[in-house]
Amino acid sequence: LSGKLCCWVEGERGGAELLFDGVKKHQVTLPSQDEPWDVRNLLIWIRKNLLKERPELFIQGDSVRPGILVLINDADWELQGELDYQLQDQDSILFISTLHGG
Amino acid sequence: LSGKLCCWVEGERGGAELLFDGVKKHQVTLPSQDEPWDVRNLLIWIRKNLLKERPELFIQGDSVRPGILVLINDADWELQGELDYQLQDQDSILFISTLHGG
Amino acid sequence: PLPPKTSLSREEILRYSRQLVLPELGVRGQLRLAASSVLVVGCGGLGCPLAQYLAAAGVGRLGLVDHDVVELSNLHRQVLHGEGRAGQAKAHSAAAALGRLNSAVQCVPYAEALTPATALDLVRRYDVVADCSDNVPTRYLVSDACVLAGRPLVSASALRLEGQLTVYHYEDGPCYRCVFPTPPPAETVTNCADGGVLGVVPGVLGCLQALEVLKIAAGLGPSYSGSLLLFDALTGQFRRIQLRGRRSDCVVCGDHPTVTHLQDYEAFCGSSATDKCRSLQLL
Amino acid sequence: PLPPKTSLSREEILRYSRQLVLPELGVRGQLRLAASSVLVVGCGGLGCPLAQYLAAAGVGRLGLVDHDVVELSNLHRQVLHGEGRAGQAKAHSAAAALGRLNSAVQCVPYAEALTPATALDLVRRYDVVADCSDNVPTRYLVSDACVLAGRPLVSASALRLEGQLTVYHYEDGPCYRCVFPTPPPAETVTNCADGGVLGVVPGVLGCLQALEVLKIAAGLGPSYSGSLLLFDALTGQFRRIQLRGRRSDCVVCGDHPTVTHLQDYEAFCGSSATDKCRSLQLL
Ligand SMILES: [Zn+2]
Ligand SMILES: [Zn+2]
Repeated sequence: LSGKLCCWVEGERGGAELLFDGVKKHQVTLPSQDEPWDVRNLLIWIRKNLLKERPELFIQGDSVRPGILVLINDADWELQGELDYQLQDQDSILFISTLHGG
Repeated sequence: LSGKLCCWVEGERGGAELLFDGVKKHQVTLPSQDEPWDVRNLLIWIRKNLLKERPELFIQGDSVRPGILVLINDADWELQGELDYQLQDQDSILFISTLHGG
Repeated sequence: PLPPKTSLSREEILRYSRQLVLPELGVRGQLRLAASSVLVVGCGGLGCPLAQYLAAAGVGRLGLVDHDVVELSNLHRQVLHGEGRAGQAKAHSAAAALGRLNSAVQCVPYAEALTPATALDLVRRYDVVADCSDNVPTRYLVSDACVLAGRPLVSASALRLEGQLTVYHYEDGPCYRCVFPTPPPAETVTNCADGGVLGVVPGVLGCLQALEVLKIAAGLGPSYSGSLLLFDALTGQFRRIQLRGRRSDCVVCGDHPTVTHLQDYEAFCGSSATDKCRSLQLL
Repeated sequence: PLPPKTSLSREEILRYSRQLVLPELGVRGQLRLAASSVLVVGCGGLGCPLAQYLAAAGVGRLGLVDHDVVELSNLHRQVLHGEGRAGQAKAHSAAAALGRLNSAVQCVPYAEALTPATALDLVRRYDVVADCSDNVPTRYLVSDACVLAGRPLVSASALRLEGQLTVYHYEDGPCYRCVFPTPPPAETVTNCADGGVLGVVPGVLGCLQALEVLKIAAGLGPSYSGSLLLFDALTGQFRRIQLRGRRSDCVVCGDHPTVTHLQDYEAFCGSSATDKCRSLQLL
């Protein structure tokens, strides 16, 4: 059994923030559970607890939809195991939607 | 008697850096001394150990010359006691020369 | 200051549609921009991009102050002036270029130096002031005039590969003298002619300065009152540092000011506001 | 690419004197700029300030690609075009404005869309590419063409009050596909027409993009290869984040590429590169 975890879930302004009920930075307390918390579990938790509407703009399958970058402590999640990354206390998870306008 | 202290002394590129022998960020170990290290002492130490030439471009009297901002851990030293601020281990001291060009 | 504006024409709605749709600005913000006036002190490397984006955004009136004429060596950074303008007053050259971009903006050129005799009167005629000047006496003059006239001042500077940006005298924030009570020794000041500057560095800073002006004029409030943005173009790093607040003992914006009229800033600083031959030093 | 340049004329020395004096650039850097060519994909909100500062700095040749014509609603951010240019091709309008600023720069307007049939040939004729486009298919097209032609790509974007900047395919850095292997669902993409944009936001980003191009062209190297700069204009905050490196399994720049020719990017992305009526979504 793994203890409670505190994390920061952040969507940048104008993008994922809007999906997270208009709040830019959420302090999130994840409950104890049998297996360690990884990003895969966190996305399920976010879908259930933070996404107020239109989850398809954020989630696709068990991952984030294409075009959203995931940053764990300001570095690309691809450097850190993506869905399998095990969350540490006080980790910051930032979701950035790519802009295409010019 | 106060123990050894490690500090970061930084001059921003193009400005104070040039006076500090062209190195942007110096890790500085201050020796033990009877009284606590404050910024007043640090400036004397910098004058003796870092300023290779033309100290008058940096020091005026016992303080920095007008036009140089002193930042202690990225905040204006005026908020922290200026010359009387007592240095803590791992403090960062940044010297910024104001630009006037347009 | 201009009279308030209460509605947008069909053409204005079309022209500004891409920013009207922003909830942070909207029609209310656009009406505020159209009723606002900005004094641009210096039509050089900072003033050119700043005035360009203020005019494009639909600010009502722009005052353009510069005593200098366009030279070929300006054009690597002073992008409003073309080769064909060489020898013309920068204030007039800038006004002509801005008129081509947005004829609805009133551009008022002042082809003269800002002086202690004229500054206060001029500053009082505008809502926000942008310091795009290139010398220390003018920076003290502009700041004191803004304090005495009660106007916010958005200040930027650039040299070599670096830039700085801050906002003075906005609400309870510090003025230039709060942060720099004593002018630097004249021999420690480097200008762009001597130290050089990569043209796009004032480009970046002038755009950021325009953004702060637009946010103040539209009622959104600035981001850099009481803090200073540092930009290092070689590394691409931005750094924000916390400045002191307003000083209650400031000689001009403090509780008991002793500077109640504009002074002789060239004497105060020991250097000239218009002379191009200032001495070169390390910093 | 242009032939190497070995010396500066007296006029060039005068004109660029303020940047020649920078030890980081110097005569050597200026000669490199003069011998370099840059392809600007899109002459809109990003392309205007970018091309302006590249021309001012003395880049030898600028290719200007845009299939669109100037409209009144562009002018709040597309500052190279004046009111008098409405209805003209943006590529031609930009070339005319840049010619007034620096007649020594060769401006080559391409008043057409970049297509899979033309892109590779065009990219090969330039040393550095700046992606100033406004849609997803073009961003994949430009990136693939840069990888196949072996050119570095400086990419910026802006929407509402936000901007992003990065450098792709520079030395061992990632390409666009390394970071975004799959295009976003078309219904999640917002364009400037629908989402709006404050004009000075692409101004800031276009200047920063020009700086990265200039550093690459002058041999100083970019600051944002493998990292992404985020800008929030409302708070004035800049934030730099670390991107992944080049992916060895990338379909275009990886060790065993499967994309060896340009494709149909509109089909790949499920959206049009030129249609202005894309659907509006939250993100
Ligand atoms: Zn004050
Ligand atoms: Zn790749």
